[in-house]
Amino acid sequence: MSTSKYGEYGGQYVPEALMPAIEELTDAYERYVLDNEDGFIDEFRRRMREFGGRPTPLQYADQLSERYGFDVYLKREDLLHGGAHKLNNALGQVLLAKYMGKDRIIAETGAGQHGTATAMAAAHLDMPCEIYMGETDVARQRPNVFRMRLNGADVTPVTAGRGTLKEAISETMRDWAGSVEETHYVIGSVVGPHPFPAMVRDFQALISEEARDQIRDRIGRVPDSVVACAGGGSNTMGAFQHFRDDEVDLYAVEAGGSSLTLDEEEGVAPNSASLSTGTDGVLHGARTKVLQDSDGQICESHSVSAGLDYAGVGPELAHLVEEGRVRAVTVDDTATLEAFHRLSREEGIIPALESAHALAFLDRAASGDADLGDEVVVNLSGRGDKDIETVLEETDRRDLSVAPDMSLFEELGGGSL
Amino acid sequence: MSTSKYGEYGGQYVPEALMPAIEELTDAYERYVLDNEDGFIDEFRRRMREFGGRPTPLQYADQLSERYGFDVYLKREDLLHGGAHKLNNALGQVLLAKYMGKDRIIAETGAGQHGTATAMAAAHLDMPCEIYMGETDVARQRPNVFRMRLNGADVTPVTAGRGTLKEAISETMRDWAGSVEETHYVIGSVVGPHPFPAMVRDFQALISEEARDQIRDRIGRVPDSVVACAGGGSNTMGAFQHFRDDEVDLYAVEAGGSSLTLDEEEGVAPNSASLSTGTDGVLHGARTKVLQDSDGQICESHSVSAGLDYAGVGPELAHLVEEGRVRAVTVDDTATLEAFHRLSREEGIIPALESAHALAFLDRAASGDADLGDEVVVNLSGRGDKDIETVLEETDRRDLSVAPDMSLFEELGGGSL
Amino acid sequence: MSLASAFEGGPAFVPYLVAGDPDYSASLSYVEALDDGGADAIELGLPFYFEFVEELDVDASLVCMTYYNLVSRYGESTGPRPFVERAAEVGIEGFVVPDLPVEEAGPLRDACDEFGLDLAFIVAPTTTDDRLQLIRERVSGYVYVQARLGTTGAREDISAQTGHSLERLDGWEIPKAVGFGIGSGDQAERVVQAGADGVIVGSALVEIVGEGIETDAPTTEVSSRLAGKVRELKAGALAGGSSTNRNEHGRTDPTLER
Amino acid sequence: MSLASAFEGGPAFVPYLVAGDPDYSASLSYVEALDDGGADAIELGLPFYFEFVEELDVDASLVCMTYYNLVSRYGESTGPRPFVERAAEVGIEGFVVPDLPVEEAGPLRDACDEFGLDLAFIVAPTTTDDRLQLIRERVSGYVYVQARLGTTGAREDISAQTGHSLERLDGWEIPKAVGFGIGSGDQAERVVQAGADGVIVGSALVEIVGEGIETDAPTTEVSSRLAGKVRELKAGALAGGSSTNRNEHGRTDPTLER
Ligand SMILES: Cc1ncc(COP(=O)(O)O)c(C=O)c1O
Ligand SMILES: Cc1ncc(COP(=O)(O)O)c(C=O)c1O
Repeated sequence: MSTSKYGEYGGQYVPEALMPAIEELTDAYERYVLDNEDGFIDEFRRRMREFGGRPTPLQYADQLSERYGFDVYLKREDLLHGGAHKLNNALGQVLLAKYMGKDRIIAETGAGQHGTATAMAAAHLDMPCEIYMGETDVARQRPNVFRMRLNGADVTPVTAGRGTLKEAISETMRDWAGSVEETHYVIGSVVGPHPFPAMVRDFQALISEEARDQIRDRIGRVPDSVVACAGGGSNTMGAFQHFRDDEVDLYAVEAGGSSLTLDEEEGVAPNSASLSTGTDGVLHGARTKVLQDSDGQICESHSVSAGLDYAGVGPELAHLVEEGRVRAVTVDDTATLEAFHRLSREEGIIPALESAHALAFLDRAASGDADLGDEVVVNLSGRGDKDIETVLEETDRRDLSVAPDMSLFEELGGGSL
Repeated sequence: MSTSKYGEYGGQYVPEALMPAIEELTDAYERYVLDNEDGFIDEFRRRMREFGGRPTPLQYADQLSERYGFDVYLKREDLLHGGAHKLNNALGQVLLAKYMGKDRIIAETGAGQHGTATAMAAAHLDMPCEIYMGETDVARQRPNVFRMRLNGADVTPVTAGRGTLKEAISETMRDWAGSVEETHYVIGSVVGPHPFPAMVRDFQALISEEARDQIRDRIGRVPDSVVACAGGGSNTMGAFQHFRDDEVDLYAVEAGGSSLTLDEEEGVAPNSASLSTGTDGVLHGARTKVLQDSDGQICESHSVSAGLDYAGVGPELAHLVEEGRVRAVTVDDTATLEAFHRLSREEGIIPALESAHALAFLDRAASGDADLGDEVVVNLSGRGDKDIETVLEETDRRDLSVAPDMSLFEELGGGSL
Repeated sequence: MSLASAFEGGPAFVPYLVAGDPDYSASLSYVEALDDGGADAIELGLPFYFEFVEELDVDASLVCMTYYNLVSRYGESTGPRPFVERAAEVGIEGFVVPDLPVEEAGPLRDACDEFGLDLAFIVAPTTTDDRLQLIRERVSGYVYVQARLGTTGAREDISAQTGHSLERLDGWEIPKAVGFGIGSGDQAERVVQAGADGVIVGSALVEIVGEGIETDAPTTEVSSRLAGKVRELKAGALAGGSSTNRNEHGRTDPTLER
Repeated sequence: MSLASAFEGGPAFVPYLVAGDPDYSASLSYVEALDDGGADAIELGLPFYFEFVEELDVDASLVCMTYYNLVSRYGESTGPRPFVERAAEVGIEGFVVPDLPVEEAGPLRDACDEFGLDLAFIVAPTTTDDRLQLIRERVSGYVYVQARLGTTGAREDISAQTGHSLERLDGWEIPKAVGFGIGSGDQAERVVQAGADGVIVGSALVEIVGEGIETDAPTTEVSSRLAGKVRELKAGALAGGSSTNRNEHGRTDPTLER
């Protein structure tokens, strides 16, 4: 039996109509994922290998290691099909839906990363798929919208409210509440009601399962620390899972945005650091750390990285931080941009802005803020092709010595990207 | 000793000033690449594994196999770092330059794929890098320009002529002729004077080395045929190399464009099918098949896919076609777009337009144009993120039943991608 | 005091509106219009301000419908107790918390008991028999019977669905209010005919408020439209009650049972 | 007839222009202007039309400079023979093919021999001793001594570079024409002082044509500017010749040696 609570956190705070689906899913999770019934896990692993491109390499970063004086190893989830760790979860859940006899997939997406991963997995497994996306996001994330459409998914713009992630989640929930019998809702991170946090963690745990073997092959022991960014926390939990019983320091790097101080008046958090600055609450089906005002209204969160821009965090991760097993730290937008440019320029890898948060923390550590030890594994959760436009704009506003000069290309025809 | 001639083709048609560089390179190629001096090949393989993400999977394509009635296996070069097979070559050459004691890298690029791969490899190996690119291309391939800049490469717009690939090549050659002592010119395909065609082939041969092992593990024998698209022919030669001594049919699929008939008047070929429709000539340092008019003027080539849009082809590939070992076939732009949509929608993989040519040929074969046998390996040379804008435009102009309806998203704000 | 008493005068009509939608003072008027129209109880979507309830001048019983996060975050100490205490002070008689399944409801149930408030639960078509049992043990005030799963699809078979749902609650000594997608007097009538003790109407009223925003209608006009709709629905419910032998469907004396 | 004879009257001046640049008739005038200015031989960038040469009215020897693809593609049969045959017909005396290294030059050398034409090769600062030997065996007309590698960088040390390059050709019984980035009469003079038998000037003249296009200058004006430049360069070459003991640098009687 799987447990639905992590200390104070977790649980199943969902509408009554969904409880049977949640119970059915819990049952399926225990049978297929935990007990490998019908060879589910074997097929999952095989498809992640052949379709997804696993195992991803663990790469020694020559330049960063030299710069920081400790050995930096990059777990290259950016090389996964679709360009991020998201596929581990999306493929796992779509495959599970298939084993459960569901014949339709729905998912919400904000920036579009989870939506594209789900659309890819659904196309691969020949399942009809509908993605809900706020209409504001549809307009500003067009390449991802086209990708989903090319993969045969329906993209349904949600017109309510501000037309972003929050409304998209509500609309997906509404769909699910009315279609639970034939539909599976693929949640995008280790959030939501049980069994989602546990299940998504288990799918993402391929990351640390491989990384642990790889680093031991390389240096003959486990690393001193593992560093991963945390939005909802799925790449984080995936990168930590198999190191939890080792003597390894685990760092969850949150988006410090432009400031760590909440604007109570406006109900706005200029960051997405729910582990570091949030308070206990119930969001999207689970008790966890949440960015909220003193009345319990959920705040708008902010980050230069769309994928970290979320007011909650996975309940198990919140618990691990509470327990002291995981350290929650933050880096701000500017440090993140610097780390983005540094990796691009010095290692020839353009990281996702999400992942650049993890990299930025190396810099903070090297300047004395933390002792990461001699051997450090960083989870490079995704590639940054999707972020280039944002990075150019945000770099333009700042004075970053590490950034390349782009002025030449502004003169030469063509406006934006 | 390596041979510089493939039957009638190949050779070293270069300015006198470059001959010593070519001789030095030939020597280095023989020592490092062929004889693994100083462990060059070991380091190359290790870096391709850790940095590049090799081996790439060989994936059974469920939906395509069912559709066509023969087993289709996709060699997933789209999962390589950078999103295409180009890195195999770029990293190999930049590493070789390092072993040769060069301290500067130059390369030409058209659409930007080779330029981005070279910039990544140069950043990874900490080598200064300059990419020449026609100014027209700079304006229309901005995301790739930004990627190169982010990786720390200098991008030098070439203002001569039409400002495209041809002028960029001339300018790179001019640079090289004046800087051979300290500079290595990283050519982007199996073209150019010896030893480039042999060397690039050897770097790309990782593709078939892996694919041959993988397919034998899977089905216990070599496949009946291998299909790859051919521009310059580097992914092609790479995919064929280790199958050349087997009883395996090898298909090089060229860009048929909009028509196979050359417009002598305008000096324009509405295709890039040099193997299928070209004549013998000397281009970029080698004798090979070339799209040219009866006076020997090189024609402008055309293809919906920028990476195949080239008037020549690798001399060894031309020779293999002449000999009958490789069959050269063509598919046109429309069939390519259909194949692009089909793979995106049915397999959850958005292919590069170049690679979509190879996929389109499966369709032609299934309708009786060729007998590929029961077990077919297709080289999926790259991913299609870079092509989405082109595909939308080109799809719009045609009436493709397989394409998704995008009209909804044209209404919702935001003009282009 | 018990919410169940709101169901004593025959089939009850229970409308729903959100406090503060579209603004504080307009919504005060709107909620009062529901009362004028003859609401027996009002489910009030209550973000967080209790002063709204203090200002409100209505006869109907007030039920607070809100997310559990708001309930559990209120005041200095953690848990739902401070919220329930304050709700009791302003005269709220009970709660419906749609994202709080019965399994997680222990702390709120305890606080409600302490302050004498009711805690209604929703029963959905998908609720399993095991869980029905749990709900029966913990519910008070009324049970909210969700008429169907999705809001889309044919609405004609609403009475059949409702009949089926109510059969599963046979013998429960608590009023059964049916809601979800009911929008006309006619539907209200058929639901009551099918055995419901009350009719809950939400989106049909929220839509009227929404139209008011779109057409920029004066508050008084929206209020009178709301009151009209409420009268239609109430009348439907009453008509359903008089045209049917209600005991056939297991209706019992609606007294508080916990 | 041999190209070498163009070098007989003292230091030769060998300008280069492209036939058809910017258009057919203008370039006819321009090439004739080179001749008027006193060119001893003219290197003609010749895309493919021989009728241009037929129309041309010049005294200087004509050398065809073109890419090997054009040479080898001409006419019905493959290989360079038809091109060379036609070139001979219109009075061209020899070839320089910059992308044809001596190793690949067998077929063209044979065709030139058959029709009595010269084939010049380029010697670069990077040319190895082994390859120098090969070139010496196959060259005829003159050897084109490439003065430096890049076109950029300091041009001051051109005579030193040239002196060094010419030393490597000591004893070659063939005129040595130096080119690559020479643009003034002064430079021409110093190159000849350093031992060159001739001076080749290309980009400085192509630039004048280019400026003519940009400023939309009439053909006659560009022609006269070209002729002026040619006179300056020719004068420089001659000055270099008279101010120097040329035999010191190994100059020999420029007769055809193959
Ligand atoms: C590349 C990448 N990394 C990290 C995240 C954050 O999600 P999580 O914290 O669940 O790993 C995202 C979300 O979109 C992402 O795209
Ligand atoms: C993905 C991809 N495939 C194929 C090609 C064609 O090159 P080649 O024929 O050398 O493999 C390119 C060139 O840019 C490419 O980007």
